Amino acid sequence: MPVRIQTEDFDIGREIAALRAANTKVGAVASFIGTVRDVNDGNAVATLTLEHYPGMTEKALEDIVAEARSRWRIIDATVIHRVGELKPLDQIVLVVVVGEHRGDAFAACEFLMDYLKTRAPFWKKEQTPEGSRWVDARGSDDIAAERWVKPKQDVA
Amino acid sequence: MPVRIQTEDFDIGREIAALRAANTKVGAVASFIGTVRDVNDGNAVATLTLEHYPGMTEKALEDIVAEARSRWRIIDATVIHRVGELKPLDQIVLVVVVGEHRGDAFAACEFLMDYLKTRAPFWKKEQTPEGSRWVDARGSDDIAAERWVKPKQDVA
Amino acid sequence: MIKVLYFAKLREDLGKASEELALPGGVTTVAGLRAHLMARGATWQSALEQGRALRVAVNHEMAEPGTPVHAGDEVAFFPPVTGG
Amino acid sequence: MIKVLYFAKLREDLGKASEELALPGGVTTVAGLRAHLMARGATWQSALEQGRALRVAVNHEMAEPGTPVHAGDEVAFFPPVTGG
Repeated sequence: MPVRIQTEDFDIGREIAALRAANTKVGAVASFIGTVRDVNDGNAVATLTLEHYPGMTEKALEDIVAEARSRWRIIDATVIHRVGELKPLDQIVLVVVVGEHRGDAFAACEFLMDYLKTRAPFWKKEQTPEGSRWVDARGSDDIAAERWVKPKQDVA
Repeated sequence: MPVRIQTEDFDIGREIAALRAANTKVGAVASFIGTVRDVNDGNAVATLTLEHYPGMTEKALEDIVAEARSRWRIIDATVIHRVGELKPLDQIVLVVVVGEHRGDAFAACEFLMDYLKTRAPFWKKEQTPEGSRWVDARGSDDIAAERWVKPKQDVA
Repeated sequence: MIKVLYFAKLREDLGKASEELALPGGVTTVAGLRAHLMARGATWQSALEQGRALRVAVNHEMAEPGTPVHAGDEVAFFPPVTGG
Repeated sequence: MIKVLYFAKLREDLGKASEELALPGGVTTVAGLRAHLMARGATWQSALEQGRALRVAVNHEMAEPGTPVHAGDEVAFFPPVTGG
């Protein structure tokens, strides 16, 4: 399964090994891990709670992976996103893309993260010493995702 | 040490953990592994021998890491390149970049690989059933590296 | 009947995670359903009147104000996503 | 004296990994040293006459034909790199 939503932690080495074992043509492995920082907007973060929309989340991530496969020459990909309670320094998200060559693997990996950030239904709530608050969406994430939008084709 | 040339294999999980342990501000970990494919230009590859230029290799890689640090807002980076005899499916090269945000980490990681491919003094020789041959440099690697060349600044 | 879901801050503001309701007469789109829910009172009015900061999905696909809503659909209202 | 190194296919073609030699009279640049080495005979001529497919480093830095060469320098000749 290329897409997993789980409360448990993940191991990048094991996930890369699984993708590589399935295909000996792999020459390039691009990956990304997002982690909980211990400071956000200047406030110390005690814990983070990740809520999601079961059913839609899996579909959204599978659609994003299918889109990456259609745009770049890649061999396979894994996306893991954790939900529930997380602490500072915990891992949140993992994207691994394997391909024959590095250019397509890098592009697809960055695309998956940018689209996941703006299209997959996850929400973060921070618990700080001053109380809890929902994390605001970042304009920079919308800008990052916009880069990948293809110009609309004219239909003749 | 951010740059290592070694005959031994490496463990991406351990390298990421070391970089993260050194800095709690990390929110983004971008990484790349290059591996030995079992086919190159249509020929089965038995083993690969990696030669390098001791002394210059370390300097070239350190210069590339310093250049990445000057261009992007990253926290730290590790580059490991293996030399000596390698078999199909072996890992060859690892680049890990940690930063606060993913855009800079991704860009620096891809830049490090592109520059390493064209500027670090390593040479690959393949042993195939038909004999051994030095691997030709790829024009696509020069093109990939060219993307990062800044236009020369006019000095007023 | 349709199923309506609320997530994150919206769920907290409304004190409700989901409900089933008969598709109200005259409601044929996302915009129509939103207007119908806002008419429930001040809490609903302010929670759903967040302008562009509100997102809607119909049957697990991101939707627009003009997206049709039919009996049997699952419609979800939520704030902009913040995963990753 | 200067130290001259040869790598990869060039090392094999020349049958030599390194040598120390007195900086030849009149040689002040990479291009001058290359011409001096090519004058050693057919093997050297063909190995070093690979046009742009030859790379040169002086003291561990990539060099151009016009890069100066001084006594005490380490000069390396090699094919385009193929690591990564």
